[in-house]
Amino acid sequence: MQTFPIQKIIEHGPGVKSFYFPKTFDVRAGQFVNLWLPGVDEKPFSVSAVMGDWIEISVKRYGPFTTALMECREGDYLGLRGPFGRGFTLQNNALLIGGGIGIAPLRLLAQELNVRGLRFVSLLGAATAYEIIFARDFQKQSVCYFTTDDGSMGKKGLVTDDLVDIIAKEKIEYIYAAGPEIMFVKTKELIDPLGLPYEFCMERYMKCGIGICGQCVLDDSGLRLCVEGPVLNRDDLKEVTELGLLHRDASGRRV
Amino acid sequence: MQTFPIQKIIEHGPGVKSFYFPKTFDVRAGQFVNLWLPGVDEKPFSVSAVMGDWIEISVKRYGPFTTALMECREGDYLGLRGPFGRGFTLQNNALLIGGGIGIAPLRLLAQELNVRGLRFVSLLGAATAYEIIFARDFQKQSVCYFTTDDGSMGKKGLVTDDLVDIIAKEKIEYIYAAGPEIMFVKTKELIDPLGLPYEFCMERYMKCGIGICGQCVLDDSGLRLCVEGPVLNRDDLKEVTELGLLHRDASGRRV
Amino acid sequence: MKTIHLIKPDFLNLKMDSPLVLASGILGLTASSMARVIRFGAGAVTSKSFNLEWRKGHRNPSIIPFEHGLLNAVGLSNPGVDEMVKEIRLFRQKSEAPIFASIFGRTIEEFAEVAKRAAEARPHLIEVNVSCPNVRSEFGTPFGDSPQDTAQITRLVKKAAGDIPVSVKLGPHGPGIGLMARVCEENGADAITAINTAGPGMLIDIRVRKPVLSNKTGGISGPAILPIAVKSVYEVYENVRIPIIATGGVTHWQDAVQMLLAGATLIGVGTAVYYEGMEVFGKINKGIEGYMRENGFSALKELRGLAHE
Amino acid sequence: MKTIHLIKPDFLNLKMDSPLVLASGILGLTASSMARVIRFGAGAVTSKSFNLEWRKGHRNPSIIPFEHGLLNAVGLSNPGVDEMVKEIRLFRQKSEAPIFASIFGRTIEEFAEVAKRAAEARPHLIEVNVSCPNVRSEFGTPFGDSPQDTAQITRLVKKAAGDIPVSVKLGPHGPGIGLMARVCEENGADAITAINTAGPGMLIDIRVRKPVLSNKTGGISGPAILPIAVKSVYEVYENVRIPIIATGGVTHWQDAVQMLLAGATLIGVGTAVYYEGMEVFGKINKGIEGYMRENGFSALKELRGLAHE
Ligand SMILES: Cc1cc2nc3c(=O)[nH]c(=O)nc-3n(C[C@H](O)[C@H](O)[C@H](O)COP(=O)(O)OP(=O)(O)OC[C@H]3O[C@@H](n4cnc5c(N)ncnc54)[C@H](O)[C@@H]3O)c2cc1C
Ligand SMILES: Cc1cc2nc3c(=O)[nH]c(=O)nc-3n(C[C@H](O)[C@H](O)[C@H](O)COP(=O)(O)OP(=O)(O)OC[C@H]3O[C@@H](n4cnc5c(N)ncnc54)[C@H](O)[C@@H]3O)c2cc1C
Ligand SMILES: Cc1cc2nc3c(=O)[nH]c(=O)nc-3n(C[C@H](O)[C@H](O)[C@H](O)COP(=O)(O)O)c2cc1C
Ligand SMILES: Cc1cc2nc3c(=O)[nH]c(=O)nc-3n(C[C@H](O)[C@H](O)[C@H](O)COP(=O)(O)O)c2cc1C
Ligand code: FES
Ligand code: FES
Repeated sequence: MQTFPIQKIIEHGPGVKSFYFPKTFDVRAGQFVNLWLPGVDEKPFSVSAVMGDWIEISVKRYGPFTTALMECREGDYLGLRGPFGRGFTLQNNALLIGGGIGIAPLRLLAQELNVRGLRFVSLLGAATAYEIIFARDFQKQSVCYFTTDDGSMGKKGLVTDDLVDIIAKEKIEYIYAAGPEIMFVKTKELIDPLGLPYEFCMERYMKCGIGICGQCVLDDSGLRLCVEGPVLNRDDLKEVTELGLLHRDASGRRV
Repeated sequence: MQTFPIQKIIEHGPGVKSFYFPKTFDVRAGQFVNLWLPGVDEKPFSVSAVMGDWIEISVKRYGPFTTALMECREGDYLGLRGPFGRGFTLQNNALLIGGGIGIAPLRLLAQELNVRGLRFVSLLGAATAYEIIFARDFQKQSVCYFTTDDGSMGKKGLVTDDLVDIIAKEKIEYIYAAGPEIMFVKTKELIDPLGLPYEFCMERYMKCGIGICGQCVLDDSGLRLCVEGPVLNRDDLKEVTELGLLHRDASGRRV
Repeated sequence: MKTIHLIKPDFLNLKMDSPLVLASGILGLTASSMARVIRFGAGAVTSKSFNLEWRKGHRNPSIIPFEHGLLNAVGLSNPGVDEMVKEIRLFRQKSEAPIFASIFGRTIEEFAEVAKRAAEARPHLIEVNVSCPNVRSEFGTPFGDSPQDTAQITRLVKKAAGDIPVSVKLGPHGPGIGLMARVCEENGADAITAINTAGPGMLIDIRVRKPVLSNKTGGISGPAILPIAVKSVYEVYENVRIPIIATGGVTHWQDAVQMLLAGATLIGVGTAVYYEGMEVFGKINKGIEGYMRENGFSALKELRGLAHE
Repeated sequence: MKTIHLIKPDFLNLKMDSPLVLASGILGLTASSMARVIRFGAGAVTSKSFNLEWRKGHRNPSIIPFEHGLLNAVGLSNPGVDEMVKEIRLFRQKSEAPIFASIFGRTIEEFAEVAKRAAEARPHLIEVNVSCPNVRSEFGTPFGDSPQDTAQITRLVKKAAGDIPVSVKLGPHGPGIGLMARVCEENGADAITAINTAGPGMLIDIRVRKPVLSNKTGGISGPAILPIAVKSVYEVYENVRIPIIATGGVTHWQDAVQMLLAGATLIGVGTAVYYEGMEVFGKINKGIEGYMRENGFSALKELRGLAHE
């Protein structure tokens, strides 16, 4: 375990922040790191951008860990290890579907697609405007569609509402999605009939992050989300029977 | 510890043999390896030559270990680790003084000097003719002077008898010596007044070969023969007060 | 995985294609996970250790790598016997390879109860974890440090397990693993699993100035402990006649061969999955087979304990 | 070695320029050898453990490297108290740095006798090695595994040593190093040295099919045991108020800082000499000093035990 000081913090709005750490390894969009808050816990977070010598991690407050994280100040030392897992492959004419803090890994993906000159369209939804983090950056790089639960930005409603129309209109050939599990289920229902290939960046409770504890293994494939994921493609997901169903908690029970 | 099969054995005469092992590391003249005879013991031996993919080790029977070694056959597996220690530096117009099995490290030194085109003269002595191992190879590479205790080869007498004359006659500028300790004492007495630089390849009881047990450390210098030696030069030896005096046995006692 | 005839072990009449067993606590929570390990070449799998009620275990960080191995203090987190019985049954539907149910208890009586419940799922072996070093603060000294407790647990579990064979998993420290193995054998154990993690150890972060593991200390596994494991297996072999599941630090095929020469019948592989990936099972299988061919061995049992001669 | 003010330890009123102590058994046979270690930056040295009569110890191989540390079964070879008293005296003439005399006995009484004889040479500390794991076949279980024996040895040595302070050197295994440290403190020990080698372990050569060490098993030292040593020091610190000479696996300055944070007053360095050469002492000194400057510490004692807060 290595520890690093927080270089900078950006607050997007109440309970949504980006943290910057020294970059000590190469990382690809979709890969994640484990953040250790001494005395609190250790949890996985996607790298949301690489900016020169820094990496960016973007966090939304949910429970005890992210609440403690919100209280951290610049200069505080946090444990950071990784990068773990496999990232996204890079494809042309893709649609990036992000829900809530799931937008984080898509931000780095957008950077990478952009550098390679690959065309993409962004479809980002959240509860409210400020949760669509770095919306302006997405707008600079791509055609964007926004949705919010409260209508404070883009269309009022769910990110999946106009999905099929956008795919047709924008001549989309590939789908990337990151967000809450229910969004994957919806997305899958809508795009499977279209026969489009896709990659989902998923989340599960994790312990080791290095493929040995078995905590993040998906029924029925036996795939370890921390090693063979967190980005799974259509073929991987064919064997995953637990999508949108029960997950395992720290004890390994389905909850 | 790695073990290797004996590739070949040459018998020079009763109780004097050369053994060939696969070469798995680079080695310089003066460096040594530890040979492990399973069930018996482990002892240090100079590498006496490098021949293509093999290294050669030349041994004279003294006590239990070398007696057991004499019984080994081609194909037997022996432990071999190294190379340990520092080797000889390579100088021009040198005299190689070898006593008994001390000739072994000088053989590799002769190879190395020869490859570099450096001139040297050999002065080799032993109890009897066959103990001057590979005499013909030395003769091919250099002017040679031989002495034996029984007069069976070269002049009858000790290797140091004509040392000063040979140095003058052959315009020697550097001395290398390997052999019994008494030979070093004699040699040092004779050459110190001449102000010639020299390197001696010495022996002490060794345990670890890696510089931690302290068994081979020389009074008063504190030098570890297995790391800073086994080749010591004039400066090193200035601080060594135990030359020709008591050594330490396995317990660390002076005997 | 193609069946390699040479490396079929002879362990309690179980049909196995490889002497390699997935060690307990590694990828052993679900049937899906364990079945995947078999596809990569393991001969059998061991479930995560479970007891009656589910347990969250220790907070993260609970598993951290250091330069020479892993430290873990998972704290015996597990979903409880009900859930695990389901997973074991499911595994038996999915795979023909044997599955070993690893059990523990907070009390001696709980061991027997869990064994009885576990037996319902018909695992091929019940492995009794009396040696977890990571729940000391909660449970006190491991039962495996006491010959009396271990004897009693072995007897009770053996009875509760009925016709299912029982292996007792011992730690490397405590009052002599040779003695403990004898105690287990005398009380009916059909096999010994040696060893659990070593140490325990601690790592302190020098910036934050705190122990990294939430539990502060954790058991050590992986390459650092191989010599301790080899020594333990050697010692157990000198003390009992029942077979040994040799576990601890096995990462390369040469390590596995050391274990066989020390006296192993099966070889547990855990942390190596971190260092070598899932491919580690196939690689070790191939290495053992190559060694056997090169040295003229035609069955694993010919190697067993050779280092004792 | 230039004196670095920042890293002067406060240990039993001894004058030392560095908290690093050469560990027993490493380069500690002669005054010349130990004086050279001081020149490379150690703050004090510990002699090889000695008893009344000289001992040859085990045959070679007695010290073998494996990938993550060393295995050794030197078997307490030593030239005996007469010879070592001479060397300690000689060291005191050569160097102003403190020298610790490491002693052992085959019987409890021998410990006291050796201590008395060793005291004649006026070492700055007598270190009592009750924890060598490599003479088990000869002496049976180490005295350090028994609280009673350790208590008695501590009392007797303390008496025999007169005004010379006494540190008891404990192993990592046995009945709890915290408990053992308390026993030593209660019986008069002035310091605790923790730890001796871990394990023991064994390595088997797969061609020759035999254990490599002539003694078959050997204690493990070096990087592999650092987490065990850190944990032991942390535990001792929680149990006693006397200072700790923290030893085991310290190879880099970061390891030394971990030991200080765990509760060390001095830090033993042994096997690191193999990995990093004699320069290791200077390198660790510099690293600790840099860490202290960077983090605003002005004395070693400010770091001591910080990981406990
Ligand atoms: C590969 C991977 C990448 C991740 N990347 C990020 C990231 O970039 N940014 C980020 O903020 N988080 C990310 N997470 C999630 C993160 O690890 C934490 O689980 C999350 O931040 C909540 O932690 P907590 O301890 O604060 O809350 P918890 O105590 O774990 O949860 C509190 C409550 O919120 C619910 N909850 C927890 N997480 C979510 C969620 N993701 N969506 C909806 N409900 C949830 C829980 O069910 C619980 O009821 C990622 C997770 C994984 C596995
Ligand atoms: C760096 C180094 C390089 C060496 N290289 C070689 C080498 O190339 N070839 C080789 O044969 N040996 C070499 N030796 C010596 C070798 O390690 C053994 O010590 C030696 O072979 C005797 O071992 P033994 O167990 O058979 O006899 P031991 O039981 O050790 O000795 C038996 C008797 O012979 C005496 N004796 C032992 N060694 C010597 C000696 N070298 N000269 C005179 N008397 C001795 C002993 O004092 C004892 O009385 C080297 C030693 C060192 C330290
Ligand atoms: C993360 C982790 C969790 C473990 N959990 C258990 C467990 O639940 N029950 C058990 O008997 N052993 C457990 N162990 C110990 C292993 O089964 C094995 O005995 C030990 O790790 C040594 O083998 P290895 O070096 O191959 O990993 C665990 C080990 C690790 C690394
Ligand atoms: C070759 C060797 C010999 C040792 N001999 C002794 C000894 O005589 N007395 C003793 O108390 N400890 C002895 N030890 C143990 C060390 O003093 C030290 O406690 C241990 O090696 C852990 O520290 P390290 O990892 O820095 O080497 C020896 C260790 C080694 C490697
Ligand atoms: S989190 Fe442990 S296997 Fe994925
Ligand atoms: S033989 Fe051990 S220090 Fe040289």
